[in-house]
Amino acid sequence: MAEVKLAVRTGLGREQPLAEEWPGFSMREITGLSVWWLSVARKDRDGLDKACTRHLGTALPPERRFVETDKGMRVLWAGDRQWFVIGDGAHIPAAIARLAAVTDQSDGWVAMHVSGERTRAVMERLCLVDLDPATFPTGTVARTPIEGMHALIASDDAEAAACTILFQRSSARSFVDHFRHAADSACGRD
Amino acid sequence: MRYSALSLLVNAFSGQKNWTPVWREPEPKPEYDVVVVGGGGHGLSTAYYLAREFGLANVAVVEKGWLGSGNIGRNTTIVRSNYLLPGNEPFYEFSLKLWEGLEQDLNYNAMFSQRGVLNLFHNDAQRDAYARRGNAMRLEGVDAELLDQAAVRRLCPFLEFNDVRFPIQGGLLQRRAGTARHDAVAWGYARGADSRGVDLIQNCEVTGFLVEGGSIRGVETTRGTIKARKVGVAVAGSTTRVMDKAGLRLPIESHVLQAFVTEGLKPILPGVVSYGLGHFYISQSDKGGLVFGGDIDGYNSYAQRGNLPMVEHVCEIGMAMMPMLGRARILRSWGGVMDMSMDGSPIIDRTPIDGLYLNCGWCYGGFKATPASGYCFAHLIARDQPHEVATAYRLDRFETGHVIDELGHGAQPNLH
Amino acid sequence: MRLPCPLCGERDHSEFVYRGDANVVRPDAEAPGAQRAFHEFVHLRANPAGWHKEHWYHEMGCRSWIVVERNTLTHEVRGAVTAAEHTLARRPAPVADEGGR
Amino acid sequence: MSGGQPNRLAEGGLVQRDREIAFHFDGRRYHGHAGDTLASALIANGVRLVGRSFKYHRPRGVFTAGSEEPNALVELGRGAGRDPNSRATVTELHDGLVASSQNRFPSLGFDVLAFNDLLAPFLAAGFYYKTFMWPAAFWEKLYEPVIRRAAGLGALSGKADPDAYEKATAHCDVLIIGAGPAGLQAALTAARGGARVILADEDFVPGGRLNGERMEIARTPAHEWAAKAATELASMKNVRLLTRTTVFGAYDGGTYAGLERVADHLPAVPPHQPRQRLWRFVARRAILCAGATERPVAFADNDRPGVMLASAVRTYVNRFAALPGRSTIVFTCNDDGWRTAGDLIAAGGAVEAILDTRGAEDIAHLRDIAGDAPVFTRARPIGTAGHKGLSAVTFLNANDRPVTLSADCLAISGGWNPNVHLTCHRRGRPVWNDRIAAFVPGSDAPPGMVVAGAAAGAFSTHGALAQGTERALEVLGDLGSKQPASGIPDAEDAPYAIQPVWHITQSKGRAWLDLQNDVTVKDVEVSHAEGFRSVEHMKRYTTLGMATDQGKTASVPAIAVMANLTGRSIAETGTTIFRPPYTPVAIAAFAGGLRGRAFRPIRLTPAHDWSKEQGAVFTEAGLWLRPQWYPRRGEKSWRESVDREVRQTRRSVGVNDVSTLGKIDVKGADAAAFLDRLYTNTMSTLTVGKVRYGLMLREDGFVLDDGTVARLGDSHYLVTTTTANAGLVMQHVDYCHQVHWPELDVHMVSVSDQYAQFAIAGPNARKVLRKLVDARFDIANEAFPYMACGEITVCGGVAARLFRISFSGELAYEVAVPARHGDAMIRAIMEAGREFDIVPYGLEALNVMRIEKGHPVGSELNGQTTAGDLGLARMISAKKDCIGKVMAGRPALTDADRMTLAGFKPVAEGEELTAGAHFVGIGREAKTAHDEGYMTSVCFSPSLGHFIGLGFIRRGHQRHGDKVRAVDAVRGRDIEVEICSPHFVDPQGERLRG
Repeated sequence: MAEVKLAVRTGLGREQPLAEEWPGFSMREITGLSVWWLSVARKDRDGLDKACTRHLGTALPPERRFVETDKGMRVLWAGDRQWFVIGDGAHIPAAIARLAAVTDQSDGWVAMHVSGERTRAVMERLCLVDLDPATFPTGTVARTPIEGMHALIASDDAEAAACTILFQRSSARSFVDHFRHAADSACGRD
Repeated sequence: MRYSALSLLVNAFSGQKNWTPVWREPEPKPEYDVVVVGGGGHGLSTAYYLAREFGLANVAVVEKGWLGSGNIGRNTTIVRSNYLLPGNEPFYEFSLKLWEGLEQDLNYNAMFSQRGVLNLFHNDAQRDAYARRGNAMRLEGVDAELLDQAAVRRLCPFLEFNDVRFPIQGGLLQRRAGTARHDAVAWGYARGADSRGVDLIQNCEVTGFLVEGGSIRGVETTRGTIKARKVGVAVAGSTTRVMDKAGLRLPIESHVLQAFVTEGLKPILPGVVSYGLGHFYISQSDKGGLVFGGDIDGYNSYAQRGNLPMVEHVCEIGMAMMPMLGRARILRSWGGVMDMSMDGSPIIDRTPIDGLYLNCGWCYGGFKATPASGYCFAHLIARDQPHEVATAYRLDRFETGHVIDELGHGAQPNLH
Repeated sequence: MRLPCPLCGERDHSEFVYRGDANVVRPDAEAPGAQRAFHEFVHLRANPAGWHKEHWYHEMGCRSWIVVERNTLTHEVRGAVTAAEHTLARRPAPVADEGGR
Repeated sequence: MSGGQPNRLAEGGLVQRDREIAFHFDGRRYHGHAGDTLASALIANGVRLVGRSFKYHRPRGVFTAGSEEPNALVELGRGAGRDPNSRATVTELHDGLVASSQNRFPSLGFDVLAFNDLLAPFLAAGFYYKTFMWPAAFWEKLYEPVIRRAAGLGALSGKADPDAYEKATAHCDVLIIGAGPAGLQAALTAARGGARVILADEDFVPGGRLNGERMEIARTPAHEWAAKAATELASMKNVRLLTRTTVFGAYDGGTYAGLERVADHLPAVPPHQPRQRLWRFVARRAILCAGATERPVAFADNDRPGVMLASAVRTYVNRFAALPGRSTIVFTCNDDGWRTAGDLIAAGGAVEAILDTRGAEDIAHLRDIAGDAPVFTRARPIGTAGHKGLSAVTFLNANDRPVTLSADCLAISGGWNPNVHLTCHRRGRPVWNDRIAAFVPGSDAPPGMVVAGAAAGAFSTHGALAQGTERALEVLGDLGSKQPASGIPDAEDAPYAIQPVWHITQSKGRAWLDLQNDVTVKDVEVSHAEGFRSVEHMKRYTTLGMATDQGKTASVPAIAVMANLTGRSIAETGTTIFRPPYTPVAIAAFAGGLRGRAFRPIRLTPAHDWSKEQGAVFTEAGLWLRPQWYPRRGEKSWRESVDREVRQTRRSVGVNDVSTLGKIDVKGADAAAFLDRLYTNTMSTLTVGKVRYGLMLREDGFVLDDGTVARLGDSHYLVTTTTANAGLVMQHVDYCHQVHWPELDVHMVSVSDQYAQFAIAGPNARKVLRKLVDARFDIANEAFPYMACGEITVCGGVAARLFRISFSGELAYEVAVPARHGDAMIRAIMEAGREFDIVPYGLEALNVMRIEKGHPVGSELNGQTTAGDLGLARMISAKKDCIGKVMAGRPALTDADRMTLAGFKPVAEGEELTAGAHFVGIGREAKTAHDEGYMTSVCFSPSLGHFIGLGFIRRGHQRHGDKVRAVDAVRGRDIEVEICSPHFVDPQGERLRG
């Protein structure tokens, strides 16, 4: 059989990652991320914590928090005894895979980085959660809807209002469209 | 006093001196043949038909607030008989026929106007589901037309056909359906019942039932004990609060349904229009306000008020259907307490307590059912036999499985 | 209306989906009179005008089912626990080892 | 007076005299200034007649200076941007503003419908309930059309709203509603305490009453104090000051709804900006500083243009330097009304007289305010003159003798009503306060809300400033914030002296209560006479308080009149229910940006762009877009395309994008046990590498959904659901696990978006697939039989999954690759299939093939059918319980007479079938009693050359070969059909196993 390499499309169905700018706000698609979903039974929770400390250099983050691992990956709380492990080519060590249900979600979720001093003005047009640094400090994670679509918002730098947002691939274009309208309104367009 | 143009003339020249009270305000008598609990639309129509059709005038209606203070006082006033299932359609068509003669029967203008109800559909599967419903109506001798997009466009040019997420493909039209002035229905029935000797007793809340040997003997109220051989409960959203006192656990959840009216506008909506991929229905009252509503808020509530997300949800659907609505301003929003049953259809039946009858489970459809509900409940109370069009509305149907589930959403009240 | 998701913190109720009374427990299908018990479990409701323990699903958040204690007259909310915790807490017998079938 | 504006005072007011603004009213061009409202500009230009009342079309003039205005309702703008029923009193003047009066024909000056006023004796309250009943048909044909044409005030344009709208959510510690003295002081105090504050006010200039009064705060003019306070607040990081923003609703949990009029004051909406923004304020605490609304007194002909509220007259003078009348009479029953006389005199206006209902001893301390204007005590107006504008007022003096004075403006003060609305939006009730003769907030205001200033009945400026500070300090204490130093600036603290007067009984003519709906004291008397005595009955019977102003100036006087008639106190009579919104809000504002195509998100499969390139015709399937068919050039009907797709798939090979089906990954030691409890059939016996078709019931025993379960590993399953029910099933499985069996070690997550999945079906399916699956995987029938599954690699090492499942009935595989490769995969499949003339087939062709095979889909799984109805009763395992099994055994669900799934074919050659038809016996009357079932799905079968259908009919599975009629009355069809097996093509399923 002739080698037919299968080309890759980003979460937004493009060849190149999306990157758009407004005065005071920028939105950049992050590609090439591996996204693993972990879920653990109550009885294995402590065991998994230990395994993560040993193999990822960090214990599992508590509710509403995320942590960076020693290999540049990020572990984000995502639900009752559930986490996302994301990073460039992140892989899940076998010791962890034995204790938890591990499912590849790299293609199901799209990641986007938003930043700029007008970010909170843009986000307040889209999201119900309070992103003020006092209530949403760096390291916080929130799963909440944006215009009826699932989203996971991680606060990379609360003061600079920089966030990483995970959202679902099939509705990614609608998701980004709403960000464009909100940014047009909050920042105007040059 | 009989109402007519003449009566208006007489009063015009006498400085409105000759109008007499529309109903008396009697003290409750110690005993009646029948006590009807609930002075809303269904309670009042029951009393009216007991007196007019079944010769029982020694009747009292006990109402905890003022007459018509419940859902009849606040609803989107739609009247239709476009139901799918054989358990429902005969009943609602019987109701529509009663509506058609109501003004003359009550000598009270409830402004029932048959300007049509159009249910829109947006894809082939939905078209066929509406065809199934339209054909069920035709089998019951009821008018039903399946319109294609061109016909819908002619009837309602103001609908959005171009910049749409879910294109409008057609609609199911019932021309004989329409709207009515809700308060006037309550007052008309109250006047009709009162003039036939029925005692309408306001500010009289039922606090308990008198039961001896498994049979009803009367009710305890905030204005004393009232004895009766038969008691009919028609209190809609308060059904559980009242029937708890008879020790009955029911397949009912009380939910808040919001409705909205805009500022008065010149005529622009011919009849009632409803959206197909989102619960939204709208019509224009004779005073010019656009009256509309959508889903219940979706959680148990007796608060008679709803929350903001559902206001947004309903208006989003309204704008998707008719973006010309945009600049019409909501003047007032209100919430009623709906007695949502587990299959979305009502209950008109006996109860385990002899002589105690139950009328509830009206979900969204209580207003249109007012005449037939009263007639059938009166029939059941008077003859201890269900009326032929209401035989399916049994209380035990949930245990036997003879559920009447129009939408097929199962035992989940907030999905009906 | 704000619901205190035990995991996510307080959120607008539009993030949740309501199911209903959380006091009803799925009966044992093998026990005698199961059909009557299931009828009561599926259909009959206390439907109180006052405090009510009810199931909500944080569908647009952490996807946990929770049991909220809310007043159906005033819509006041005074607490919530995860449905799993609520169910496990009500189990009479000590909970067998997690792996037990 | 300045040049073109006859009633504009030469100096004073807060308008910007250097910025002149041209505008049009009813076609005439006028000039105003920036800082004017349309109402103040009209007054400055001497325009008094601005509208017509709803029922009698009586002439109406500007009555107030705020959002409580009942009369000055105009249509703004033209075309699709037209805004009916806009209040001139809160419409900010801007360049090129075009306004026209409403509800009059042919013109405002000459309105033929004013004829109704002559018929008034016949049109008393509730007249329409007593007539228009004969003949019945006339109602829709004659009476109602006339009534409807006369009804309503303004008109919608009928065109789509051209403007954009937006929503936003803002969280804060303290939401302060109203930026008058109380609000500004509360905001300053709270902000200095470090709280996160939002201060919202409906006006375009903060200050509230301060901008309309002539007084000082801390020895500076009140409006300057307000401006300075607002500037300080705007500069504070923890404060957000929102003008032109009405907080119109108080909802649960400290959520408040606000409407910001972002661009209504601009000639055009700036690019990318919304016209209006709906705010969701989430506040830990709220301080209501909404002020109060002045009320009139009812007496004969008190509704002429030129009759205004006293506070409004002085607001037009002080704030807008616009003189409502050349000679003004002030009529009051309280001290506050005298301020209007004082301000008029100070501005050089003429005060004809001051009429006070009280005795000389009550007003002695006010005498010098009047200057040389005559003062009449015990004065009671009994009539006015002037058809389209006030010309004279007649009143009884202290000796009960009528006196007539000419005047073109009558400023009335019946006292003040605190704006309690938001305290009652959660069904709270206001309570009557006899001392100030007004309803004040009750104790049941929403939790977390406190009230300060006039809204709480503290009518002096000092009272407002003091309460603003106190409430803010209380709230800071509640929130645990620090208590800042909080001096209260000094301001007037005049006592509120009032002897309330509701209706001058000596006046004989019609005394107006609701100026917009034309409700008089006589109507309330008729309502009482007919038994409509509760305020709720009175409101509905007379329509009092049901107009666009919701009775803000009319309700309390009306309640007082009814109380007097019934002999009960005002407190006992009580108010009607206060409901959101406080002032009307456009429907478009509630919808925000979710309009047009953005009404709901669009879900696209990874191969969407490719399908679009092929010219696919799409349809909505839930939120997904799915290709229905792939038309080719020259094909004239969709049937041509669909028949081709079916024939070519059945003859050679076709590919279909099935990515939209729900996919749930299930892992865990108890996964198998859990699936046994969800599905009717046993899943725990499934071996690794095998797939099984499964049926899921609801707990009430009816079918919820069907799909497949594939076992990919020891404790790893993949569940598929129908596209429509994916969300519902995910919710259901989470419910069953977390609520029923939390002890089970099972973990579910949706992977619907993780994979692109394609069905490759047809005799050549394996040959095409062979070219894609990497060599080391054997996909021959023996190694990979029907209902097999496995993890493989394709196209040189790309991880994928393969399933031997077939919905089309053909030899078929479904291959799933990570979504990033979806687009490339469909192109590779098409390339590999070129030699076999592969066709993409859409939903329509899939539907044809599944009907030919007799597979149920949504139209059969419609929530009203049981496993038995679908002919799948045998799938309910006897050995174990599952969700719904017990209730599936209920008598009605196991009744032999139920409608069951069957196939149908037309008896007559070439006849078409339609879905939605009902089955009725041949020769029997088509009526409900003879209704035996209904057709659910139909198609033309290219394989059989005629129409076929699926449907439910009583005892269908026992009546193959019988003939019945399919009656489709709404389509005018009644044809004979033959009942047959639903499995039309390859009933034994040989192709599947080929």
